[in-house]
Amino acid sequence: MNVGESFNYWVVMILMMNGLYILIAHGNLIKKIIGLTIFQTSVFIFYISMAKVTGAIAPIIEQNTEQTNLLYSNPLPHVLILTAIVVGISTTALALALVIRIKRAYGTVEEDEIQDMDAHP
Amino acid sequence: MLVATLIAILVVMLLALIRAFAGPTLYDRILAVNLLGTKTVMFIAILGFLSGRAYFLDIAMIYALLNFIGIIGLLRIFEYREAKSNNKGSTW
Amino acid sequence: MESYIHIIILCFLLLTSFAIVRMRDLFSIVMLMGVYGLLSASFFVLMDAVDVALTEAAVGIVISPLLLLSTLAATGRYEKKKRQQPFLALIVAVFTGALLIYGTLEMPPFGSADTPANRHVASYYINQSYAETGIPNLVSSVLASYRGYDTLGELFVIFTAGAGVLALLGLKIKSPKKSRSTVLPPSSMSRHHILRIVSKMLIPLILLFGLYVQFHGDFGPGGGFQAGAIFASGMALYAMIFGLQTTMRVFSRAWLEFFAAVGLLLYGGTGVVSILSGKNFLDYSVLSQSPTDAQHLGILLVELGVGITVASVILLVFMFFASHMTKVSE
Amino acid sequence: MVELTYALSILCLLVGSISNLIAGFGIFHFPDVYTRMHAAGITDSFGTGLILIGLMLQTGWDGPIGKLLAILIFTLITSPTISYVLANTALKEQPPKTANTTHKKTDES
Repeated sequence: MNVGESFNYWVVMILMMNGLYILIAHGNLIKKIIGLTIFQTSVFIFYISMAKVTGAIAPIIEQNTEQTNLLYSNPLPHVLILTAIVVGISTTALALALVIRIKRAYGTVEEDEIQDMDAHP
Repeated sequence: MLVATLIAILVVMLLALIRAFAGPTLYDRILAVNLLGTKTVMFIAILGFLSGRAYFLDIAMIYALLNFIGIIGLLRIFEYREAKSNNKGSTW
Repeated sequence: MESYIHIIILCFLLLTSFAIVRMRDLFSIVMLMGVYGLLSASFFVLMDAVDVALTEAAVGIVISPLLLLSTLAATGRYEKKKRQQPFLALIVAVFTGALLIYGTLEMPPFGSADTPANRHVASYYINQSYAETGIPNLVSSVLASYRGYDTLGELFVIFTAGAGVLALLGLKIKSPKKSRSTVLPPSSMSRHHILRIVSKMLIPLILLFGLYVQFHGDFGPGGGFQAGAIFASGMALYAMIFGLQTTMRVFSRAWLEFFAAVGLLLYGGTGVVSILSGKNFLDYSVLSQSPTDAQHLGILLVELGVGITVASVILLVFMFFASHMTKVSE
Repeated sequence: MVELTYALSILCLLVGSISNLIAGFGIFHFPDVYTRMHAAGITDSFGTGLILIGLMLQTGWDGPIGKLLAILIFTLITSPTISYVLANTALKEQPPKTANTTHKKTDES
């Protein structure tokens, strides 16, 4: 089995699990958001990897060329991920705004301290 | 020759990446990130050259500019931190 | 040789992500997030996704680290050590990862042309859309024409997220002084004269490049999302060097809120025009006599709407985070 | 003439690659921030410039020479500026290390 055939997918899965690990194991809310961002980016890499066709060029039609039968990569995942990146940063900004509010209300951004405060008000 | 240059740039990127991980100070890291940024610009320019697609150069150009903004942003926050520790406050 | 470069970049990405897991200094982690954005953008270039690479560059290198850093200024730099060792999390992550990797064994090999993802609608786009819309950049035409509803929905999400940030951080950004002659308090970056002059030279170029990406997006890599993100990055540089107050003389909060709505209304309005002319929502064929001209005009308007909304929402969010930092320091 | 240009571009690329490698080695090997900055700052601008000039020589006049020139100018402006601001900021927080001082434990956890 050729390693190059699914190396991308393995890397995506490992990145995703790194994100998941940060999300579960770390108590700091900002670190959790960073974990979420890593998770998100791994999904982007997954989609873009699926769109790649070996020997193809970017999906911009070449007008002044004599070559026919140019191969183009699949444009649809590019469209989906293009919008997903900007939506991702907006939702990250929303999450960070929530963290700032939590800091203002509780004085900390560590998960277990917040839970302690909720348990013993 | 272009491929050899590409390999040299990838090696430099690896070295800069190691420096960015190792630190030890924040300034080392910023220096490494900056080097990595300029090397990425080179990398993409040469890559566009190898594949003969001129629009890669558009991307390389915007990377050069965005890299500058990113580094200035990092440094700006340090200045802010410093101003805060001097209790002077800071104005944006 | 060329088919192995992306493997090297992916290995760099893996190294970066492991370093991020290990570190506790959040400032360094944010810096590595910038590296992560840069490397994933390079990977997108290698995968021929040039439009995605432009967006990821602006968002991953500039905007995401800036927002994270402004939050860090409010919340503190170091992560505290957890009391117990998170073995359970490690087991969960390794187990899930093993299952997912087992799943990838059934995936079609990387780069093959006849996978399910590449067979259905994509071949239609590649073969037909240039004849139907006359726009060489397939990503632009699919984004704004074939999947116009989808993009409208995404734009609503961005707008709503911006409104949410405004609601959560409901501070007043201090409005600039009325009289022009008032000497503004200098930003602490302003003592670097070299930096000021270089930025004065570069900022117009960045904004110009943003406009180029916006309007050249039909023919080369570009479009509304990329242009919005690049434009907002340029203005963020201006705010960092010359101070938030000075920036708000150019783009005040009210104007930015107005523009965020205007972009969305431009997009929706294009759809309403086509309804009023008796066609479906966002059917551009009513805009002109010849079908390709109509598609051109429709895509131009829609991309413009996207660009305006994205730029103003990102800039607004950035300004709120920045002014929050100022408030904390007082 | 064409061969001369080609040979010149090969030379530029070669020297550029070597100076890039020197920058990488310097940033990897040198002991503190200022020496690293010294290694990276000079060779970085030099190597980048040479590689871009080598690429320009290979494209010729009908290639995308304007864009390469723009990248060259941007890099030559931004890279020294960043070095300057970085050194300036670092100098205020942490004095340079000399041969006799021991390296203080810096702001790392």
